[in-house]
Amino acid sequence: MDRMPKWADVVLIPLFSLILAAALSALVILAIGEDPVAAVKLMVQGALGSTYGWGYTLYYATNFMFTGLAVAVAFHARLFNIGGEGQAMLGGLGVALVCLYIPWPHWTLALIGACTGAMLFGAAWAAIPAYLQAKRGSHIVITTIMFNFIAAAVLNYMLVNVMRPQGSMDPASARFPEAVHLPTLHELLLPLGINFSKAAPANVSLILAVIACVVVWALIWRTRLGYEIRAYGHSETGALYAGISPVRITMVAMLISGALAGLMATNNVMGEAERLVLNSTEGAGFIGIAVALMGRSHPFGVFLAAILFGFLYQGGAELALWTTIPRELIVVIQALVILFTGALDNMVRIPLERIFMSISNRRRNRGEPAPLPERKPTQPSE
Amino acid sequence: EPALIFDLGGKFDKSFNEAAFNGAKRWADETGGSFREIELQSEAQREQALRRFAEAGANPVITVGFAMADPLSTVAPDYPDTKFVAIDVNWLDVPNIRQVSFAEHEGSYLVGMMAAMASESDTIGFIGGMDVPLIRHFGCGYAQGAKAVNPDVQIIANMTGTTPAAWNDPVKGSELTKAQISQGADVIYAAAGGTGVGVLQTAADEGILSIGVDSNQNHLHPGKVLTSMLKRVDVAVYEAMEAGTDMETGVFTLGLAEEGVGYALDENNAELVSDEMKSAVDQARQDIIDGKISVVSYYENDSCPALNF
Amino acid sequence: MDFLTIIQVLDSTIRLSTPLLLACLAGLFSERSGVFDIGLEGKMLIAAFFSAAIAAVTGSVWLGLLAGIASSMVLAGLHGLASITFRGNQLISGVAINFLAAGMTVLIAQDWFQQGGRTPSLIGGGRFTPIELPFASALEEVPILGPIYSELLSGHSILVYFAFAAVPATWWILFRTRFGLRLRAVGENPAAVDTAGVSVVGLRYAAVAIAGVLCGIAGAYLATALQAGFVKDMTAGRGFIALAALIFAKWRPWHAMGACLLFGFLQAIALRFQNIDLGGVVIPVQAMDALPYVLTVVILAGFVGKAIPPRAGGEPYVKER
Amino acid sequence: MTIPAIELKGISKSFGPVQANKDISIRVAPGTIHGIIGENGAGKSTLMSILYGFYKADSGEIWINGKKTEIPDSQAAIAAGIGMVFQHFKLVQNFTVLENIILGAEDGGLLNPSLAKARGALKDLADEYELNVDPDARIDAIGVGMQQRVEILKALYRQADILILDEPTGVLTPAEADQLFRILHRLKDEGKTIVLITHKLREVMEATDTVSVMRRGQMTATVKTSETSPEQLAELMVGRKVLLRVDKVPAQPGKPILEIENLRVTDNKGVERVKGIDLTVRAGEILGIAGVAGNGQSELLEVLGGMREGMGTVRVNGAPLELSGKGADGQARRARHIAHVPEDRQREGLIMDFHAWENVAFGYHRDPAYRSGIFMNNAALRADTERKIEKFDVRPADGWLAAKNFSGGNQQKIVVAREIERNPDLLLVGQPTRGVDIGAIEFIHKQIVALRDEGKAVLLVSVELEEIFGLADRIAVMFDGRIMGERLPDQTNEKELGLMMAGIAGEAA
Ligand SMILES: Nc1ncnc2c1ncn2[C@@H]1O[C@H](COP(=O)(O)OP(=O)(O)OP(=O)(O)O)[C@@H](O)[C@H]1O
Ligand SMILES: Nc1ncnc2c1ncn2[C@@H]1O[C@H](COP(=O)(O)OP(=O)(O)OP(=O)(O)O)[C@@H](O)[C@H]1O
Ligand SMILES: [Mg+2]
Ligand SMILES: [Mg+2]
Repeated sequence: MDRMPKWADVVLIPLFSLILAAALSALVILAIGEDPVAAVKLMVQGALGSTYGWGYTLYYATNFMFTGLAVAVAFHARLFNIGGEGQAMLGGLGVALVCLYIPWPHWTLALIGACTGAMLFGAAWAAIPAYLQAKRGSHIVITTIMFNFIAAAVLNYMLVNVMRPQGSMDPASARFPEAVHLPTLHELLLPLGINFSKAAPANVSLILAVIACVVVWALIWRTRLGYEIRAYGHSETGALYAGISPVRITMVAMLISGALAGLMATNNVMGEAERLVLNSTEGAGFIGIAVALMGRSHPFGVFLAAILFGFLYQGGAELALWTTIPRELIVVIQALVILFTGALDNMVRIPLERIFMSISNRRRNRGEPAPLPERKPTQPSE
Repeated sequence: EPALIFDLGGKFDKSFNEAAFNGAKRWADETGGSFREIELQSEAQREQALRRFAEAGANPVITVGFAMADPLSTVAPDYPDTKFVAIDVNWLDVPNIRQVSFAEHEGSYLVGMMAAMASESDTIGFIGGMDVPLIRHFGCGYAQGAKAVNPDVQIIANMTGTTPAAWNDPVKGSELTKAQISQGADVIYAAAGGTGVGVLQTAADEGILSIGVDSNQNHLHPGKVLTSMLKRVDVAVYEAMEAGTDMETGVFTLGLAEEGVGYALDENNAELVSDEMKSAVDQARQDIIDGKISVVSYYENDSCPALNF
Repeated sequence: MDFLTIIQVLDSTIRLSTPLLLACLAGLFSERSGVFDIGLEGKMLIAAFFSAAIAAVTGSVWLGLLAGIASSMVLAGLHGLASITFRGNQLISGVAINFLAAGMTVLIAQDWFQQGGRTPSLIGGGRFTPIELPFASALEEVPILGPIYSELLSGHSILVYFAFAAVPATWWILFRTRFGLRLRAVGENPAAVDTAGVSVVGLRYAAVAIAGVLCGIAGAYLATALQAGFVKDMTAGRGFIALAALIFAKWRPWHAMGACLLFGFLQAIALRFQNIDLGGVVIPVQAMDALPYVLTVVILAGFVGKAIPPRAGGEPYVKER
Repeated sequence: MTIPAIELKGISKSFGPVQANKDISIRVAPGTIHGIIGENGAGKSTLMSILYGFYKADSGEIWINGKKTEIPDSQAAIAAGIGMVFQHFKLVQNFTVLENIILGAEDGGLLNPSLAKARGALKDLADEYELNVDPDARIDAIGVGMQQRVEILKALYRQADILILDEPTGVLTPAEADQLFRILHRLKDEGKTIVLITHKLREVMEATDTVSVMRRGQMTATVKTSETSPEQLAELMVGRKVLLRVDKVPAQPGKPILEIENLRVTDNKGVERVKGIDLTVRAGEILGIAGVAGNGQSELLEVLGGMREGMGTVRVNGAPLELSGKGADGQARRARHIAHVPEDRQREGLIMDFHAWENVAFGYHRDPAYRSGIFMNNAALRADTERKIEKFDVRPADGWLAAKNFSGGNQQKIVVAREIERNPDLLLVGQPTRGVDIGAIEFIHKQIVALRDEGKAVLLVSVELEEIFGLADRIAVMFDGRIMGERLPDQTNEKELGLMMAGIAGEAA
């Protein structure tokens, strides 16, 4: 019973929304006395014009994929996990402990260990809010916000008082040993004859993130657990009827969510910084909320939205490098993108629907058969 | 063409990034030269900015803040023909880096003395931004200076928080100031970036003295700011730009002797600084330079003899 | 802890609670009408900036206040457009508004004042000054009650008194007026309001606009009463704490005041007591810093039951049978 | 002819590609009760919503009392003297009755004067029409019957002359329904005009003066009630002959399948809702539980279905059933071959946003048949769905449609198909035909009887006495958490059961 072909919904609407956001951004750039065309060129060139740019874009995108997936999984169980930031911080702690205190012979093993550490710590940080929600009804939005603050304090304590090498000024852990350094895309692609930029931080975690997208997709739409998570998310009374335990689903969904957020640390801590620094998450947990919402909680949507935000981050960096445009401009552009693609999408959808309606009406009036309604193999919620 | 990389705080942090910017601007104004700059937005951009500027032929590439040490140690060797400047760093072993660090504890020692002398309640305060070793380093020198003047002086030390938001929370700075005032403090030293704006403001409102940091902040509330602990990042940047590609590399520590740190005296605080105060502080300055007084650095064994954190 | 310290901590509590309270009441109006609002932070921030900027330029804090309110209402209108008119996702809209405010304030400030995203410091008539309640200094000497009156109750800016007066006013509006009845109804069951011949859209816009006004005042309070100017990101997460307080208070005005006072109190305590030395064991400053948040969780887990939001909250109103 | 109270001329309305109303014209004489019947999705509710200004017609005119009237919104409808009681009540759950009544019809900016005035008016209305309600009760604390009175009072308080009721008896007990019709007649005698949408032909025959039949968005006939018969109406509605009585052979009860001893259930608020009951259901029989809603039947079903904890002894096939703790959830029940058609299909039985095929597995999603390795075997599930859709004649026959896009009757068919096709030993059924059109009712009843005839036990809970009489082989009446007594359908009558349901007669079985 769709009013509009599915492809228009999936392709045209985001596209027009993005164009609107871009147009407004251009106005902002004009207003501060810069040239929007040059700025866009710089951003596109800088973020997508070279393997170097791609390397950074994908690096940021990897972070956002993990945190976006984390938020998305919880969303399917109708849980609003604002705690991705804290869970990712703790994931970083897990990775750092694993990398620093276990002598790994090879990065592959270290990566497995780091993943385990990251997921355990991230999940543990989600477990308490989850438990309180499930058992005591404490609102998960508040508890996860609080746990972000608490995570920052824990991390600060660990770095300043425990893990900082003696006499170092930097509130950061020691550098991880050489053996646990993750291969970058450069090293991964060289054997394939592709000369990817050496300097960019995108690394094997990207593959991990893509795998995570696929796994989350399979989990949500192909497994019984995913079925139960979605059912619970849509109707709590329904879940009760079907014998799906609300406590169990709340816990499991949040643990998965926390583990995914924690996994981000393989990218920024292990892959890029190769040590744990204070501000390692840099708000990626919050960007994850926007990414999940824009991606409509579907892993593929999350994937695309993450790349879009990666592009904005890297394009923005290039803009900051070569112009005097303040870095806050990028924040404004991000805001406009979120606003138009996420919240004001009906502003595009409604007129577009009308256009499609009148086309199909005209066709009907000429006696042609209307196109068959599209079938949707998977329908993301939200 | 030189390039300047600001740390995450942004170039207008009213603190050391801004000082670096001022130094660069002075150089540009005086020589008519131009420089590239970037305000970092994320950790990953550190290395990126270094490489991009180096590849674009910028020389020297000047970085501000200890957090650049780690990326510099990996990037600098890749560009042996480019010279880098690392401000607030002194422990790297790379030939083409000029490492400039400041003896903040020495400068803080002097303002600590002034605080103790100006205090009538024998209670003085210290308000740091995010709780990191560097800020403890400031506080530690401050406490030693105060104790040197008056062994009985009470030092109330507070940190604003544990997240980067602690650098930009003037409201919390105000409340901390009020709390310290109510505990008797009548001179407060703020080493807290944007949060310090709130500290200085509230101190002025409540009629007590404050001490600024990094740049000369005396003018913010004339007659209300006792002095400012100067950290001449601007000079370091200026000199690096001036030297250009001929710049000497190696480790440079700028202390009192090098005039890298000091205290500010201008028309805004002339009336607050008595002759007695001035002579005592100048004497101590000389003694530190001569090695007669040794100010313990917090970094030496991650603790402070005069203050508990 | 001696009596004066208690007074001072409570005094600090009042100052720290005020922005939370205003934002919390803003959220209360909005969410009671069924429009979730995680953009409190952004609205406060933009109001903080414009109030400071206009106060700095004109020298009048009242003009500043108006400008702050107006700017906050513009963002509120945007939220309304997205979540009421275009039935978009209210959470996304709120997130976007927070980003927008964070970016725009600094961008405009830099373009306008060239002081690195700050406004010039406010002087003289550019700030709200403390109000001495009558006889405050005369009563100071009276034991117990004297300090409570002259230190704790007196000497705040007018916006503080406004904020606390807004609590009974909010209660009265919500529970004693026609507007309040309709507002609560539209947050619970918009179809009931619609079929009763009242405009759902109009009510929700009204609620969102009130939220804009209150956030505007909260922002102006931060920049022109507590501080003397705008510094980037100066709201420092207070919008989120206000949101937490709102849920904590289960969307009720008096409870909102209690929750905000509690959060303010916990922050005041944490600011006042750092590095507590408990007989040799020094509690690290980080622990004190995290204390308000830990206590919030403990209180939530221990004493506050399930918080049930307004039933139609977060859902755009689409007519159905 | 007198000027019609309502005249609709050429009303058309479409929702996207669906044309809900096609060129509909109708006249309703003043001071009459006018019935509108039609299958699920025929467009009845849409038409009335247009009249009430809730939807806007694409084309057509509305004339009220001989005057052409624009009704762009509900405000205009109210001003024109129209009141509507929606199928799904439009009440604010956590408001009091009084607050709901004045909402939108307040007298001034302040509440208290309005409330005081409404309190007075309410008393007058209550006296006049026997519409007693507690003005200070909260809506979520009163039963549906009472809620409906509030809706009627809302309309009367706004001085409606035209009252539209959309399926008003769907959730009422017979006694409540009787009272409703008494009230409607009184209103009619006062000169008010009433439009009544219903699926129950008996009500049409008893209460209305004229009846219009809708089919697929069109008005197919309008006849005088006195000149028609239920059979004719049914045929007009569905387009074929419909069996209005359930056709079944006498039961052949076998061994006991479900044995309940001294079952007690306490609800979330700590109130005891089931106060020690004993029941037995045998293989090959349908035990019907009659009773006014809210007397513990729901809780009984929920305990048996694993949705709620209880105390006492329950055996199924001779083995005891866990009543609390881990083994007492819906999964465990299904493992014991207990199937459950819940009372509320939309909140419990289905996930409204899931595709039909996903709903076909709901509750059985852990079944090995739907599994392949660690994944769900969606292909098998979809094949299974196609079979069920065909066998149960679910319309539209599209497994990809979301449950919410099916009409109530077809939603119910999906649930019934899912539960019956498991071939359970015991089937629990709650309100199987609530709000379902007669075509679908006929079908669902047939399926339940067929299951019985295969020798399965069925426990049926319904507030429709007609349904109980039609289906049950044995009737137990529940009142206030207790069984008032058991009867055989051919040895009792509605009157006796009605008294037992009111707790007046009968002895413990
Ligand atoms: N809000 C809506 N959006 C889309 N389509 C709708 C909507 N409301 C009704 N329809 C369409 O209008 C048609 C008529 O629906 P309507 O609710 O009027 O039927 P009805 O006769 O009242 O059915 P029932 O007996 O089940 O109440 C339906 O087939 C449906 O497709
Ligand atoms: N959102 C929608 N979009 C399109 N069609 C819809 C929508 N909702 C319902 N329908 C259609 O409306 C018709 C009637 O559905 P409706 O919800 O009125 O069922 P119902 O019989 O009223 O159920 P009940 O009587 O139990 O409430 C169905 O044919 C269904 O396909
Ligand atoms: Mg219906
Ligand atoms: Mg209907």
